[in-house]
This record gives sequence, structure tokens and C-alpha cells, in this order.
Amino acid sequence: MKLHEYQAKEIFADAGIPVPDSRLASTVDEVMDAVDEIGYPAAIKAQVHVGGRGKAGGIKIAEDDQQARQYADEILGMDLKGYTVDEVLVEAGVDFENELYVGVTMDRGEGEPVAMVSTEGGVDIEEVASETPDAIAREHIDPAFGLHPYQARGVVYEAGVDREYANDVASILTSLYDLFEERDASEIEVNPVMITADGDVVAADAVMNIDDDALFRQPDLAEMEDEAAEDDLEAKANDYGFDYVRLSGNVGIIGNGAGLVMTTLDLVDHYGGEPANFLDIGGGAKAERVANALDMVFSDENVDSVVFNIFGGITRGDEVAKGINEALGRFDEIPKPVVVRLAGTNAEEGMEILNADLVQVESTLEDAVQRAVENAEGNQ
Amino acid sequence: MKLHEYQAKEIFADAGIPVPDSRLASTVDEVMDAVDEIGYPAAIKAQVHVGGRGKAGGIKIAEDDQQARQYADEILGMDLKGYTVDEVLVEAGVDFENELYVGVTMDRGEGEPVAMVSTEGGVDIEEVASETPDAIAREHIDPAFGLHPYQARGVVYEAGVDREYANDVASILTSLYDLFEERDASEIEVNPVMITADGDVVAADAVMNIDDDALFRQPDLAEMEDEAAEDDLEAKANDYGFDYVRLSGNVGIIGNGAGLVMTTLDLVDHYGGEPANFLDIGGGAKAERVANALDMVFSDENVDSVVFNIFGGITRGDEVAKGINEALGRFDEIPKPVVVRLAGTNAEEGMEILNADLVQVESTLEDAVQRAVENAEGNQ
Amino acid sequence: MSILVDENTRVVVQGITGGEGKFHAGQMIDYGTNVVAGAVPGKGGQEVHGVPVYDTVREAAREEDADASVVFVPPAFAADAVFESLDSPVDLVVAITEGIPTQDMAKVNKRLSEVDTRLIGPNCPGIITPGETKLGILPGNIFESGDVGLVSRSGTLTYQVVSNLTERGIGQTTAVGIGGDPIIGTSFVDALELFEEDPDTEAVVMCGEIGGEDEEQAAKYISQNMDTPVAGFIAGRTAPPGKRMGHAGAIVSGSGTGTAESKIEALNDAGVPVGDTPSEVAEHVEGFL
Amino acid sequence: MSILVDENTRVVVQGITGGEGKFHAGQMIDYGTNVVAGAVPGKGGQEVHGVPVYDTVREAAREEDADASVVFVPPAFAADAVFESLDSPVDLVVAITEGIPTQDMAKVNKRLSEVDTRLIGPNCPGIITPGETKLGILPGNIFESGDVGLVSRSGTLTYQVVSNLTERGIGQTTAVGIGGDPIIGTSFVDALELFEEDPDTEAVVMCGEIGGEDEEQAAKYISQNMDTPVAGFIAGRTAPPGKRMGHAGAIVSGSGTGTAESKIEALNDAGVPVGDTPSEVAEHVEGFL
Repeated sequence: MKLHEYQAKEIFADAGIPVPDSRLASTVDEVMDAVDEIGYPAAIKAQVHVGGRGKAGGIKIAEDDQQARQYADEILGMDLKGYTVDEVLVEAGVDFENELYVGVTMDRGEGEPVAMVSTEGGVDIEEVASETPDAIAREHIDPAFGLHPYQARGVVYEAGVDREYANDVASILTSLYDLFEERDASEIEVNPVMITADGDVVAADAVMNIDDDALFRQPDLAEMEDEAAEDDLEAKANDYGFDYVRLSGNVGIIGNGAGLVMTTLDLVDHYGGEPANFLDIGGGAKAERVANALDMVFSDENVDSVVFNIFGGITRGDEVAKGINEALGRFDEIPKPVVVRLAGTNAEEGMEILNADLVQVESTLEDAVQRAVENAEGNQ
Repeated sequence: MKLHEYQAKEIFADAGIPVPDSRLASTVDEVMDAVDEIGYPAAIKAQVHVGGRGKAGGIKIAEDDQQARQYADEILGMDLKGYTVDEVLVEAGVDFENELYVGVTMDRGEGEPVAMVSTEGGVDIEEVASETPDAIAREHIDPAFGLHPYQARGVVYEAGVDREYANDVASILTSLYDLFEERDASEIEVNPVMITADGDVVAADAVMNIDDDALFRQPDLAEMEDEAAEDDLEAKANDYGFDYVRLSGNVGIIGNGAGLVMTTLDLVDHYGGEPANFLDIGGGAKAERVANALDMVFSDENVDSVVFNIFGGITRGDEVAKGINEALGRFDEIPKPVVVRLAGTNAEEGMEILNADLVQVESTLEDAVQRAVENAEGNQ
Repeated sequence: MSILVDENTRVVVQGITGGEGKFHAGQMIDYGTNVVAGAVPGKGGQEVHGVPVYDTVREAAREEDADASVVFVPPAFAADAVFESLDSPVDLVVAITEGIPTQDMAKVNKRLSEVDTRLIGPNCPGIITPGETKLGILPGNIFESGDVGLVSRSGTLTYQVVSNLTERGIGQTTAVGIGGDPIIGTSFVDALELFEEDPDTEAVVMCGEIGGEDEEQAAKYISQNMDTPVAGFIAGRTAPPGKRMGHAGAIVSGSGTGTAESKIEALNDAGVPVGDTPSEVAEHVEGFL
Repeated sequence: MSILVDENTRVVVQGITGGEGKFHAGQMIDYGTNVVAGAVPGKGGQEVHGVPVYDTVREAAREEDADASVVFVPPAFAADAVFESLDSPVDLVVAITEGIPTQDMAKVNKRLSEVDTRLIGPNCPGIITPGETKLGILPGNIFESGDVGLVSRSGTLTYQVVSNLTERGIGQTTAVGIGGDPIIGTSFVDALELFEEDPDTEAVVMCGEIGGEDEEQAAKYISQNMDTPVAGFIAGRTAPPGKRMGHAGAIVSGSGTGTAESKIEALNDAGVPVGDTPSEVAEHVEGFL
């Protein structure tokens, strides 16, 4: 899960990392109250989970009341790459001389965290990484020992950070790694760390993503997720406990197991259709779960056709079939045609149970997908 | 440094380890106030750094006011193996069914901590260790990872602790290891952990020794050391910054370097004398330090003769000689005969500087020690 | 022949008294797996499916001479259970649990570099040598003994591919699900190496998916070290960047690494045909034999 | 010949801008040690005694091709400095610092098991190959080149024994102070092994003291593996239990382990004569040659 900048900065501040003075605001009036307290220049920053907010017009620097009011009005409520801006962070502008990049992420190839520092901060770090990889100094961290002080200093020096403020930057990095570990982050980055004319260092932006699998032991962070309003359907999937990703097509897809569901999506594409979603009902799904999954997919108004692909291991085909019958039996008319393919454990029993008035049954994955794609084309 | 039982128990309680209700008392009246609050039976326990307090009469269980007053009166002020009892811990008696031993110490051979659990608690664990070593289950701890939960459970099960309260004991062990690490302990043990009839576990005693070399980062514990009044001379040595150990003989010994000073002690013994102390003035000692060392040794009324043995590496013989001349020059009469042996860096210059009216000079270690032993015999 | 497990493998089941553990221990025993013990703290002395339960894996391994462990323990406690097995010691640990925090696995990964024990998983269906033994949750009935090794990051996709193979009469030496998490104990390269060394494995199927660079490294290994032919499949061609597709590890990063294109290209460059559909994969394998 | 260090050893001094580091770097250079760099965070670009200073050991090792490091860093930062050297990497680290917390050293000790670098110390005088090089604080002038190896837990005691040897015209191949702390990088056994392998070392002196069981293990090693004769000395015969005799490691535990008696007996049983006085030790060595 992703934290908003303002959430991450609160956590940073509690950890002793210097951040600019700021206030969260959701109305123009609140923005004006905030600039009253903070003064000018003031940055007005959209709080949405979108990369490149600045370029997209989601960050503006106001120099006076008129600008503040104008920018607040522009940014609040704007659509930023599909996300509506409900809140902005009003933040004291920093008069900087240099911008650095400082981050910690999990290097899955090495199976350990890696700290990264670059003097080319303030720009898209992924661009830096691909165009001038040597401009980013990296230091792998042994998770049993944590980040040694010499490593924090070493990577900062290696990046070519000025000796004058190297210790302060190393200290930010050390705090970031401590947070990374304590808060089960998958990624933390500050881009840029600003260096003022006085040599002070300030975390001017904050990215903090948390390992979803660790939210059970980060209850306060898990609560923040609820605050971060998501796509309605994704929120619904969350309530149902499904792995769900909404896509832009019209063929709704339900299956069990991430690899098989991804494969089903790929086959829809392969046969000329467009997947509307990824929905994994998981292992051992019972009837109710199946009904919930159908509810999910029917709730997506883009969906014109559904394919239900189950390969039973733990999941039993007869249970799935019962669930499908139950869920579809509630409708006077089935909203969208549903193709079902059952294989593996109790697949034959399932096929027999399935009500052929409600669903179309196919026995191979390829046939099922092809038929669903055809249904979608016919239904458009 | 050693913490008192009551100090260790405060730390334990803060860490969530169950300890009996208790009060510290330094007068009989305070003891009576304490038992008023705690009730009977109440243990009255001498707070001195002495092993086997119970056998030596330093722990008594009072069943009523009369006993409480009597025991308080007996124990407060008593001499326990050379230490005067200034304070007692008044503690609620625990009605126990079983006694366990749980401890964590540094295994220097392996260079890592080791957790120990035994169902033979409440008795001298060193006796158990030497007579029935199998009665103690041990688990080494990788200091980079810390004590894994499975290890805490494992060593508890291996010791044969009842399943009914194994989890609670493992939880105490985990807390003890956390304290061991966080507080830079060299040893923590609870002997006994008492198991009540209800299956509750309680830390009924507490030993916690701290690594002297880590006190710089344990300021609150370092303060506790000051509270724990030591031998006057040892306290003085502490102020001077000397490594000093007081012994029972009459030949005062000053030298530089732990190994060489120990060797000097051994030679005093070898030649029939008895060392009065170990005093290491350390490397690079200057004149003032030398004078302080002589002051230390002369302050010990048991001392009849002094041997000063310096092998200069960083320490310079001329500096030492100046210090000796200065320190002894203050006396109208030298209190005890001082034999000096200088070797190594600038030893010859030192020998020339030394005032032969004040000291006896020898050129070999053996001769110097022999002469000091003779002086001590003559001086008795 | 087979890799890693066979009829002689002596298995301890961690979490055998829990719902999942109990059910699948029964399934394993039914399949013929030599389940010699269970290990659950505080449950020592009990029996499940006639199998003795111990409080610790160490005790189970010592008393019952177990040499492999299967972990059915909830995510919060699973890394500790893996550590326990690694230190017990057994030779092989199969961690089925899904949802272990990544930082826990980073620590496990560090320990793995210090010991000789192999870990498969976590978040995996396990490993099966058809007709001999299975460790995990794979449905035994769909597998057939034969000449093809199979390694996959996914569970049900494995079953799909296996059924495509079986339809064509192609059986398996061993099938191993290495798991869908970002940090796993056994990589594609590790498994491919074992299959390459196994004289009975005539061909290998490798089912990858988006995320990470394990498939790219496998491609490199195949082109440099393997004589045994390999056919591939990559799931997630249509996955958008930045979205986790079920598996914690199945995510194309914002910087564009871990894409299906990159993996397919690497495999093709290594001479590995990659099927567009599972049945195409089976076709390729048929061509090898 | 010698062990571990010789005239070719290229040394980086950690803490070279501090009082101790600066003084002893000068002493080393005067003795002939090839001090090629200093390393002090934030002091990169400076020079001390004409030697370039770098911010990190890694940089110093890379730029000046250093293969050994000497640590003169205050106790609170010393373990980190040792870690830095271990990871830089150099082949040998000599930690002079006294007073490093034991738990810091336990972590260093763990790291040592993972790397090829050797640590000498901490809380030690260092190592000297007379006439060639010294790393540490040993006074060079009392050593003579010769045939006897010396290993000791103590500094000044080493000088005492060396002077007794030199009086008899007996020089040294290499003398190494392994340090007086409870947890140290190089044990007696490690040093004895190196002396046994050194063709020029004709005899070895081993100066132990109370505390721990390193001397007992050395005795075992000597009786099982050494042809080179060894003479011993044990300091602390008169030390009472439970009192730390200067060195953090020089303590007879309450349970009676680590006593001088136990060590002397073990050495005697291994055929090692133990002198009652340092000059007796030199006599024993003279008898070997």
C-alpha cells in the first residue's frame, strides 16, 4: 500500500527527519488558513498516488494570497491521471542550493534491502537509473545486521555528496532505513532532499510504500489505507478479501490462483478480447465466495461478458458449481453471459451440477476464453 | 557492574516480566510500612552484591509483624561476607509449586550469547552445571538475528518445562534476552522463576550484570552504580580512572598493563609475599597519574611495602620517574618503602632521574619483587 | 529418478494440528508421502492421522529421523517456523504459507546463505515426484510419472500445464512450485540445475510470470549450461505496471523491469520456445521427446 | 619469514587524525611500516605524516591498494570501524581500541565467520615482524629479528618476555598480541597454527592469562597438531574469583572456570613447560633452540 506524502512526512517528522512546515487542507479556505501560518513561498501539493505530480500540474508554488487562492482552487478537485484530488499539502517553500535523492528499497534479486543516494535529486530517478546508472550510489544491507553507520556514510560519500553536509544526509538515510525496517516498508524515498544555502538538509518530498503482507503488524498504517480512498470496486474487493485489479477491457475474469488468472487475462488478449479485471478467488473457495466474485464482476459496468476459470486443487469443482448456480439463480435474467470452465478436483461433479440455463460450459481453457471473447463482441 | 536485586526487578517489571510486589526499605520502620501494604508472608532480602545470601542469613520469610520486625532488625546493618547491609527488599511471598532457572549470559568461547533454562531452579545453578550439566538446556543466540521465538520455546521444552506454562516461561526468556541486548548486560538470570499452583510464573529473584565497557551508552544504569556503595578504595580508584582490585596482602603493587601487573602479583606470591592490590595505571601514564597511584596504595592501611613495575611502551620511563619523585617528595618521611623497576622506553633516563633517597631501584622484575617482599616482611 | 524428494523422504509437517496442516497432511499420507511427524509448539505428545506430534522440529527430526519439513503455519509465525526447520536441521523445507512479510523473508534468505538446507517457497504449492511422494498441496491425481521436469512460480497454472502434458501422455519426473513471492528460497536456476543433473529428466517446462528477473537469469543459465531442452510459459503479458497481480512477487515495477516481454525475449534468445497458451507449451515439449 | 605481516604489508590507519592514531601512525612509519593511507569520515583529502587520508576504508583500500588496517577509533565507534574494514575489504584488521562493548564484538565475531578477513584484537598492542613492519603500538626497539614466535593476550607482559628473550640473544619471527577482551578475532589456536606453518619459527612462546578457555584449547591443539616446541606463561595465579583484573577478559568466573591452575595443568599435560617467572620462560625457549 502507498502512503500519501503528508502521511509519510508525519512519520518522518516523528522519526526526527527534518521536513518543511506544512498543513493538510481540503478546501480553499483551509489552504488560505495554512498559508497564513506558513507564509510565502508556499507549495500546494496534490495528495494522490500518482507519479510525476509536478509535471501533471498537481504541484504549484504560490508567492502571495492571490496565487495561493488560485492554485488551491485549480488543484482541489482536479483530475490527476484518473484520481480526483481531495486534499492538498500546503508546505513552506525551501530555498535550496542542491537537491539529492535518498532511498531504501527491497532488492528482490539479492533478497535484501538496498540504500541508494544520488546527487541528481529532484528529477525522475528511474530516468537517472536507466540513463546514468553510475550517478546513483548503492549499498546493500544485510537484514540481520541492519544498516551499519559506516555504510550510511560510505554510500553518501560514494555518491559524491559534499563533506559539509554528508553527515546530515547519512543521518537521514539511517533514519529512513530504521523506518523501512520498523514499518515494514517495501520502498521509502525522499526526492529531493534539499540542501539550503545554510547547509541544512530537508526532506522535501516523501514516498513510503508498505508491504501489504505486513499490514497485520502495522495496524496504524493499515488504518491509513482506509483513508486513502481507492477505486470503488477495488475497495469492494478488499472487503471481500479478493486479489482484484481493475483493467480497461470488457471481459470479466474470475479464476483461482494468480498465475492461472494472469494466464486467462493473457488468453483473452491473445484471442482478441480485452480483460476487464484480474480477480483471484484464492484456494479452497466455497460457494459464498464464488457468489461474491460474480457480484464483483457484474458490478463493473464495463463488463460485457464473463469467463470463470477454475482448476481445482484444494478448490473443489462441485463447490464452485454450487456457488455459481446460487449466485446466478438470484437473477431473473443473467446480466452478462458467463462461460464456465472447471478442471481438476471434482470437476466432473461440478460440470453435472452446473445449471446449463444459467451458464455456458466449456471443457478447455482455450475454448472457454474464446467463447467469452465472442460473447463480449456480441454484447457490445 | 552488578545491579542490586531491587534495581534489576524494576527493570524487569518495566519490561513486562512478572515480579512479586515489593518495597525497598532501609529502616525497620520502613520495613513495617512495607509489610503493611504487602501482607504476609513477606520475604526480607538483604540488597548486597553477595552470592548465597539466603544461606548466609540475608533472606528471611516473615509470617507476622513480630517476625518482620525481628528479621528487619537482624538483617539491616548486618555484615554479609564483608558487605554491610544498608537496604532490604520487602517482597510478597509466593506460594510456589515449582522453581525454574532462566538465564542469558555471554559465552565467550563461542563469542555469542547463550540462553539457559533448567527445571532445577532455586538452588546454586553452578553446582547443577558442574554436577548434572544435562539438567540445564542451552541455546546459543546469533547476535545478528537475536533470539528467535522458536529458540525461546525450544530451550524451554528441551529443559523439560511443563507444557502448561512453557509459553509463559519462553516469554520471560524472550524479555530477558531483549533486556540483555538493549541494556548491554553481561549476564541476566532469574533463579528461581517460581510457578504458582495456578500455573502463573513469577521472577522471584533477579541478577543483572552490565558490561562495564558499555556503561557509556547506558547512562541510567551507570548512575545506579554510584548508588551501589563500594569499598572506599575501589571507589577512589574509580574516580582516578584506575583498574584496581583490593586484595588481602601487604605488598602494594603498581604497574602498567593488566598482564604485567597480574604477573607482578604472581611473583610477589611466588617469592613468599602477599599482594595487597592490583593497580594498573594504564598506557602512556604521566607524572600526575603516577602520583595518584602512589596515593592509592599508601591509602591502604594494610600495605607495608610497595613495588612499582613499569615496562614502557607508550609509557615513558622518564615521565614515570618524575611522577615518583614528585609524589614522594611531598612526604617528610616516605610512609612505606618503595621499590621501583623501570624498563623499556626511556628507562635509563628514568633511572637517572629517580631520587635514590626516596626509592630503591632494581633493574629486573624478579629482583624488584623479591626486594619488595623482603621490605614487607621487615615492615610488619 | 527425481529431484529433491522421493519415496524415502521423511517428512515432518509444521502446523499439523491446524486446519490446513491437518487436511493436507492427510492428503499427503493418502498419496503415499512418508509423513513421520508433526511439529506444533505445545502439542507434543498428540497424534494426527496416527502421526506423532512434537513440540519442536528439532525433536521431531531427532526422534523420527525426518529430513524434510512442510510449513503450514500462519504468515505471522511462518518465518520463525522456517528458521526452526533450517536450524533443526532438515535437508529440505517446503513453505506453503502465503503472505509472509517480505522483510521476514529477507532475514530467512540471509540464514539460507549460512546453512546447507534448501528452502522451496514460500507461497508455493510444494513439490511432487509423481507416484512416490508429494510435499505440499498439489492435487496428486493430475500428475503422472514420466520424463519431464516442471518448475513454476504458480500453483494452479502448474496444474493447467500438467493437465495439458498428461493429455498428450507426457508424465513428470518431479514438479516443483517455487512460489510467487518476491523473495523465495529456490530460484528457477536452482531447479533447472537439479533437472539438468537428473539423468531421467528429458525435458523441462518452466512457467514464469511477471516481476523480478529470475526468468532472465534462468535464460542465461539455460543458454550457458543446459543440454536438456526447456519449454517456457510466461504469465502476465497483459498486466499493467505497478499493480500486484495476486502474487506479492507478480508486479511490473514502475521502471519497467519484470515485464513479460523482457522475459519472453530472454528465453527466446536462449533458444527456449515460449508458448502463447498452456497447450502450446505442451506441444513444444512433445516436440522435444 | 614471518606470519601475517611483513615489509610488503600496505597499511591503512583508521582514526589517523586523532591523537592516538596520529602518534602511532608516526611511530609505525618511523619503524618502517608501509602506511599507505588513513581513513577518517569527513577528513578525506587531508594528509597526516605525508599520508593521504580518505573518508572511507573502501576508498583507501581501492586507491592505495591497502591490504591491512589498524583501528585507533574510540570504543563507541570502534566496532563500526572494524565492520568497515571487514567489508572494505582488507586481509587483516588490527584493532587496538580498548573498551569496546562485548555485544558489539559479538556482532563483529558473527561477521568474521562470514568473511575471509582476519581480525587481531581488539584491546591489543598489535603485531610486529621485527625489522620489517609493525601494526599497532608495540615499542619497536625492544624486538629483534630471530626464530621465535610469540603470542600473548597482554601488551606490557609481551614486552617483558621479549626483553627476557633478547637478553639471551633470542630474536622473534613475529610477535602478536591477540588482546585482553572476552571476544577477540584471533585466538591462541589461530596464531599457533600460523606459527606451526611458518618454516622459520623454531619455537613459540605463548603468554596467557586467567579467564575463558582459550589457553586450554591451545593446549589441546598443541598436543594434537604441533611439532614446533612451545613454552608458556600464565598470568593471574593470585587473582580472586569474580574480579576483573584490568582486561575485560581477565576474570575467573564464579563457577571456577578460567583459573590459572586449569590453564597451567592443560599446558603441562600438552608437554608445554610453563614458567613461574618471565625469565624462566626465556630459559625454556633457550632449551628448545
